[in-house]
Amino acid sequence: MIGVGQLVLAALLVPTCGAGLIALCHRTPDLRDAVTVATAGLLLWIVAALLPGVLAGDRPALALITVLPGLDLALEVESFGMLFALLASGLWLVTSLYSIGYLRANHELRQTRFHACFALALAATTGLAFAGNLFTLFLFYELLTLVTYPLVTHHGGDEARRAGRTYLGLLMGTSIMLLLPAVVFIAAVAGTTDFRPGGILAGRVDGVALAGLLALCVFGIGKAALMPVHRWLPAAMVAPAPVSALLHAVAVVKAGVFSVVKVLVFTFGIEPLAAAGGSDWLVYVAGFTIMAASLVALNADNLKRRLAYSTVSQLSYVIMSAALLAPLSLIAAVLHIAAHALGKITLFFAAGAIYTASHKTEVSQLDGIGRRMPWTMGAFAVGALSMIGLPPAAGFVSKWYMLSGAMSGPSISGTQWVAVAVIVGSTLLNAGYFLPIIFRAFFRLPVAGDVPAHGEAPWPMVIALTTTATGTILLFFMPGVPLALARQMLGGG
Amino acid sequence: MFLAATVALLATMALILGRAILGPTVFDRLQAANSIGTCAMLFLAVLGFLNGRPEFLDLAIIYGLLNVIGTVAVLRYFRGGSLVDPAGDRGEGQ
Amino acid sequence: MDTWPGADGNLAPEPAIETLIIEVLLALMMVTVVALARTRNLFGVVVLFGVYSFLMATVLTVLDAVDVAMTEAAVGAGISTVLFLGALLLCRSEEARPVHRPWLPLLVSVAVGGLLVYGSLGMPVFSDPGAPAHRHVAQHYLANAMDETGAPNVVTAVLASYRGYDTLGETVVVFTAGAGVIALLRRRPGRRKP
Amino acid sequence: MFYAASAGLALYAFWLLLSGHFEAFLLSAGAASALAVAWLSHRMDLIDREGHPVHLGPRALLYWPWLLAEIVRSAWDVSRIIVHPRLPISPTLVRFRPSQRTDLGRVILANSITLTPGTITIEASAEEFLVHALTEAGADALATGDMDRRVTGFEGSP
Amino acid sequence: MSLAGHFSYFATISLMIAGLFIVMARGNLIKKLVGLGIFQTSVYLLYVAPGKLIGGTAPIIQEGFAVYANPLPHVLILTAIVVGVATLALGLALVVRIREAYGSIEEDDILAKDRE
Amino acid sequence: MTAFLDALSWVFLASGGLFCVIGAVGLLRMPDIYTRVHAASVLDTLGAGLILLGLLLQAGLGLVAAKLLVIGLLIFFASPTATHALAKAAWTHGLEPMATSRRSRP
Amino acid sequence: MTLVQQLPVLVAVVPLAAAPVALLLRNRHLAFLVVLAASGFAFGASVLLWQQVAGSGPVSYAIGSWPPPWGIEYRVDRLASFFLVLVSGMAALVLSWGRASLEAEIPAGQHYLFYTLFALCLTGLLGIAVSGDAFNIFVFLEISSLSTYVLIAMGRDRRALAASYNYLIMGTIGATFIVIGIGLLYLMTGTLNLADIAARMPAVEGSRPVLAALAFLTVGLSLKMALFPLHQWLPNAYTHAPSVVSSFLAATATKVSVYVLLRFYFEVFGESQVFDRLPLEQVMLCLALAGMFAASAVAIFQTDLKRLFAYSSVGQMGYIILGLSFDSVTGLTATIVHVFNHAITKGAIFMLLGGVALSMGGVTLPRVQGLARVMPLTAFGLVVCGLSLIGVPGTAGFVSKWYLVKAALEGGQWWLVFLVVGSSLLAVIYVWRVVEAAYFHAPRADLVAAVEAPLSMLVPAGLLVAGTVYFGLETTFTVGSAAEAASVLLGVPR
Amino acid sequence: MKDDLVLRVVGKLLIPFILLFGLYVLFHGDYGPGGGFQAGVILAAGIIFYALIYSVEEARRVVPEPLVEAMMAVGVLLYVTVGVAGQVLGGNFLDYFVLAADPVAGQLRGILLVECGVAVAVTGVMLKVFYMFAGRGNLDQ
Ligand code: NA
Ligand code: NA
Repeated sequence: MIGVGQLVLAALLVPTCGAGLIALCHRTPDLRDAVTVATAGLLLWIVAALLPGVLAGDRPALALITVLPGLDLALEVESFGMLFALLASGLWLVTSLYSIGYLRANHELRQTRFHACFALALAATTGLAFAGNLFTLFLFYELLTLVTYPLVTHHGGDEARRAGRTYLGLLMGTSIMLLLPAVVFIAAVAGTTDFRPGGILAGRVDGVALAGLLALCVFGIGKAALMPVHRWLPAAMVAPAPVSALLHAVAVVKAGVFSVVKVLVFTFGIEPLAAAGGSDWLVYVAGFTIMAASLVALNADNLKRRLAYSTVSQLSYVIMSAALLAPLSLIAAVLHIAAHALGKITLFFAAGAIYTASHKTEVSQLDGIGRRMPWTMGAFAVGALSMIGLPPAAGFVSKWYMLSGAMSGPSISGTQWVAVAVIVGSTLLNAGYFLPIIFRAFFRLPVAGDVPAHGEAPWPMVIALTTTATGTILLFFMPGVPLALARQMLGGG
Repeated sequence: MFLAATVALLATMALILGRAILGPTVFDRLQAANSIGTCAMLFLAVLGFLNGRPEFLDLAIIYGLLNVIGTVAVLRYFRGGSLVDPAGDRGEGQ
Repeated sequence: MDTWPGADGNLAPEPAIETLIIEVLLALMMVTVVALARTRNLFGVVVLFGVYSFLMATVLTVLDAVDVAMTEAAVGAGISTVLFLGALLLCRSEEARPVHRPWLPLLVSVAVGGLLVYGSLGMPVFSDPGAPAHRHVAQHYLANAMDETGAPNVVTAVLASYRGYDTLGETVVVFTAGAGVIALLRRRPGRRKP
Repeated sequence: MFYAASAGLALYAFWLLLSGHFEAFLLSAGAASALAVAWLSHRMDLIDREGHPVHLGPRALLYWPWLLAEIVRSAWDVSRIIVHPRLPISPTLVRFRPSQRTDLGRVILANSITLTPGTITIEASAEEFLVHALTEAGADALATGDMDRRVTGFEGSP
Repeated sequence: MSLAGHFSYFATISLMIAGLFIVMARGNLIKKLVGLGIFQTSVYLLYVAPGKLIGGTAPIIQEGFAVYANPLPHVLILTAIVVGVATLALGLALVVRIREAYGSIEEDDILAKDRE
Repeated sequence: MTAFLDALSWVFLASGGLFCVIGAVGLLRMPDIYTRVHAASVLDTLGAGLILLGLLLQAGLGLVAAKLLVIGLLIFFASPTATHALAKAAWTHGLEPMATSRRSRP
Repeated sequence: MTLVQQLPVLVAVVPLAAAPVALLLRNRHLAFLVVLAASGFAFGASVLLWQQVAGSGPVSYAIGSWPPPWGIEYRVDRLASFFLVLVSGMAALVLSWGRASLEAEIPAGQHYLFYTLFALCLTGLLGIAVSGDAFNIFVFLEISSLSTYVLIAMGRDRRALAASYNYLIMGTIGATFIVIGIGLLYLMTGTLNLADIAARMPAVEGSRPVLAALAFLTVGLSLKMALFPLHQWLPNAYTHAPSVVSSFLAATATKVSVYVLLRFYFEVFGESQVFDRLPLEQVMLCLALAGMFAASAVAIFQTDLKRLFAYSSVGQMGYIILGLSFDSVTGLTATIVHVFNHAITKGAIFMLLGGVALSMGGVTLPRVQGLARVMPLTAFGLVVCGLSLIGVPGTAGFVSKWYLVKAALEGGQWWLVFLVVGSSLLAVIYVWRVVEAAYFHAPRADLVAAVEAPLSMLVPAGLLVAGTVYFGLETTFTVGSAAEAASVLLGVPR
Repeated sequence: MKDDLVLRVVGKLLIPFILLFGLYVLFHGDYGPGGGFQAGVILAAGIIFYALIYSVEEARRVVPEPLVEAMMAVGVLLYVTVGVAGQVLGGNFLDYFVLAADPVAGQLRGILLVECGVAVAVTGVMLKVFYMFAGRGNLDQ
């Protein structure tokens, strides 16, 4: 029988080997695509197989190598990582379906490289989700940056390469300049980088040093796109839609916020941090990011750009509520990761479908498109609702927890009031930049004769986006599993 | 008693060095070098007596040999080019 | 040789003369070097370099380093001259007029000199028999080399036996130069860049 | 063969002259060295009447003292010129045809001229000698051909 | 610690400065090697001079002498001389090759040609 | 006898040194390469010869005397050869002597 | 005397003897075999010595049976055996790798000379590592230097000649400085045996000549190790030398100078004299940082890859010296480990570049575009080594940098962590330029048909690349030896 | 300068003595200044003198290049052999004590052999270097 430890390892190896297989099958596209889907399915199965145990309180762990004393490559599956892995692997299956349709419909070049890198990105994400310590997390974090670079620059050409350099430069630059020293400091101070409930820095670092260290981590994790290290995200929008969908709704950006929350909870520890007030500043920074990014999104005409800035602001929701450190707001953070993932991937899928079907990229071009692509725009509407935080979409649940968290506690501090104000204000802004799209799509007439008639995008894409839209709604009604995992994270800690 | 010769030879070397520096042609320098070699050889011989160690005479012989070999070598290799040092302005050759 | 030199006062009658000779010769060498630096005809330079070597060898003789003097004469005035000439035959024999103001080299070389001056100010006075260099290993060689190796020339004894391995290394250095020059100058048919 | 043998002997004599250590090893090393050098010199074609002029031996005793006297006299003359405030020189080039029958003889003449201060041989060949004299007097002395005749006598038969 | 007592050091140092200066300041490759040679030979004095004992004699053991110069620096410097001439031979061989390849032995010309 | 030899050798050494200096002065004073060579040969012959003679008197018969003889012979053979080679090279390189007159003997 | 007892001297003498034999043979195949065998022997001997030293402590060997300090002593301790293994191992690998590359770069008639000089270079480096005598170190340093000059000049381009000449001048100045330093030491202590000098050091500690000696040795060795700003000779030399030579030099030559510096600093002068009397800590820190940043920054703008990585070497030397400047066991460990790790990484890189040069006719960035397409294994190897240069965990480069920052933190210089990672960022940039050219460009039209280097080159290079990863994960040998050696050097019991 | 009468004849006279002097310096290194290296240089200088006077070609005929190249190697190998002989005979590398029954005699033997090795190598190298430079130029034209 396969032990749980091997299962964890398999979660890493399956997409890695899948990437190899995909590369080997580059001459037979059908087989290659089949391998892609099979790998995704297998990964999901493996991750799902881990779920019951984790829900039951198991913490499957696997020590790989001790690089140096105090620095090991180790994997450990805890509830938060479980949730993230589940999310990523589940959505990968959907996305692989979608991207097969997208790539074929758009006659993209280098499809093999695309799928292989995609699989590798998933391997990195899974590794990041299951990282047993900060050091391992850092490794997979960097790996994720590297393997997604070819995806971002998929189109080739100077513009893509320039964007790719921004992507790589900002992500690697921040992680090396800031996160790596933080890892070093933490390892030096604590003698280990293990993720432990309650953190490892308690009693070792406090005051300004703690806040500073947190700043190193938070800004070092550039994937969380906190301003001012967010610029890579809009730049990366040169990537094909499936890339934006999976990576910039799920894998990469969520890896960022996942890492931030993970570090907050398991390295710094909520209680020491709260006691030192070390994360108050983060609430303000995240709040500012939410508002500023929303304002930019409001003014963006390019659909993907608008989505990108929306992502920037949504990520900061996660960070802001995590930084509040209240139990409810942490649950909100975890839930929002899931909710936003489902919602945003739907939106990106929709954007890709629109592009595939009509080659439209700007919001102003979308008049009446809902009539031609009802499924797509229906799903888009669901995603948008989730972003705004309206029922019956998952975003409502997380925002609800968010507000509750912000207003929880014996007395509401000024910081908390600011958070509340940001959530309320930004919700209005969210509505301000999403609702007009839906309005245009469904209630405006298309400008006559500007585009040849078109229907929906190819069926795999439509299936994919309806699936995620359904997921968004399902999560509203059945937030059980994520909620349980989030509670477990806190309960254990 | 060897002092006189020693001093005289040192003075000789100093004077010849003047020619070696003034040039102006390579041949002047070479002649000066050759003479300095001879002086050095004599000097070594005298020095041997001054110190009571005649081992120096072997050295003097070597000096003599190298002196002639060196001179012949320079002449053998000297090819065209400018005879007079370009920095010098006392050229009378050419 | 159980008494240490200097202790029994076996000094030649005119110790001041030796110092004087050394100083005059060194002064001549300094003059030669200055002339050499200013000479731009390279044949002249080579000739002056030969003069310099002869003077150096003479100084070394006065300093009682007869083996070194012999070698320096043979190498400096003999082989080096031939080598320089061999190279000059194949090159231009004249140095271009320097165009740069050599402040940095001047600064560096003076700094190096300054460092040495700094160092030498703490060194034992010239010809001090009590200096560490004269004791210990050197003293051992002078006292025992003759008995242990049978060679009256202590330099040879040390060179070929006590420190024979250095001399092997030295031979290998020469060999390296030989092999290197072959590698560099062996004619190769038709492979040269213009 | 005669010349080779005598060259070997001369070399060995040279060795003994230099060595001053008469131990078995050094004596035999000297012999071996002399032999080796003689052999190498033979290979180099150095050992013949020219390179190893033993046949001149006795007559050298006559020629050399005369040459020495010549040298001393002209050195004295040249020295006086050098220290003379006005430096009374009158450089002169002399060409003449040497009367020697062998190269060795001509070389002896050339070197004798050069060795004598005040005159230097610039070119020496069977046909013509070119001599630079410091003074006209020196040139005149040379022109008398005294040295030329003595060298020819010294040189003996070819 | 008299100045005269250190004259040999100072003279040595002057030679060294001059040698080093020629190496660094001169652009002619052969002249540089000459400078290098002077620089190296000046070191010989640095070693040998302190080994000298006034009134002493060369370190060849002989009846009637008791004061000998220090033989060890001589040994070391013999090696150094050999190293020096080996370096010179290689340096000159390089210069010859450079002259053939570049047509010049002036540093400036060579740099200019490399920049082409 | 030794006193006489000592005195004689001193005379030789001193006068040899004097001729060396004279030769050097000549080397400096003379106007062109050919005339300078003449001055140098004073040094090579009389200067060197006298000094070697003075030393020879000091050395007595033996190894040292033999070596002094070798040195003397070396100078005797090598010095004119080198001088001749030098003068000839200067001549072939076209260095004109400042000759006042030329003459030739048949 | 058993053979094993003779190993300390044989490890250097066997390659030494191989050189004249190779010259006598005048046949490139035989010469290759002889020199390869000698290198192999040296490697075997080094490993045996390493084991022996690790097991039963330092070995002393009196050459000529003259007891030190009268005679020359060979001394093998942890540090020496570590370097022996590194140098001889690299030599054997580079040699077996280099045959094919040599065929392309050096005319066949020169090959036996190449092997002769290579053996000499190896002899010099090994001799330095085992020698316990100050002047003997200089002699062997010169053997290696002189042979190196020629090896560099054997490059195809005429610029190899100019580079070699420059190196000759600067190297000789450096060597002369070293001689001056050794001479001053001798004048003050009367001995040349390192241990003996050390024993006599207390009597003259802090005196002016000793301090001057320290300065001269430092400058001389810095020249030889190409410490910024005395590195000018290195980029051209590495760029224009034949690939085999670049690989070997990059892996060994400058490293051995570091070794000598360590020996002198910690065994002869003593830590307190070096770091307490003089502000060498600060000087080295500044030079190290300047090198790390300036050289890496210059590397970014290079288009010739050999040159790029040569500048990178100068930058990496900064890390090596940085570790030294901490004057702590951890810092020294970092220095020694980085010497080793950087050696194998750079060795691998230059080997891979040699393969590229062979297949694609050059290693400029425009030329290697699309490298991953035509030479995927080579490109991958380059990426792995690049990661090691950056110091990415899982590669050897990480381990040494980790110890560096650890040493910085131990010394309370936490801000250095930022500088170390900051300079790594520069490494990221120049490595990335290579990766971008290799992976994200199409190959030039005329080079599409290029193929991987022959197996004889891929395997040794691959071994080193694997080593780069292996020593990033398994650190017992490197860190173990280095930490042991470092604590011995500093006199700290472990 | 082949055509120069004086040089040709005086060279004939001098060269054998130069060579012998070289060997003298080699064998008397124990007693006075000199030794293998100096001997090697003088021997080489003698032959170079020969080459300068007659011609490099002539010198190459007398002392052929392959021989010279072999001398370079043989000299070093001779040295190494003496060293290894010490090891084979039960001592350390370059241990001369074991080369003869009497340690001092062994030392003298070792020193002599080693000096010979040096002399051979140095002569070889100096000549080879000279040949290489001369071969590059056109000294004989
Ligand atoms: Na000797
Ligand atoms: Na005359």
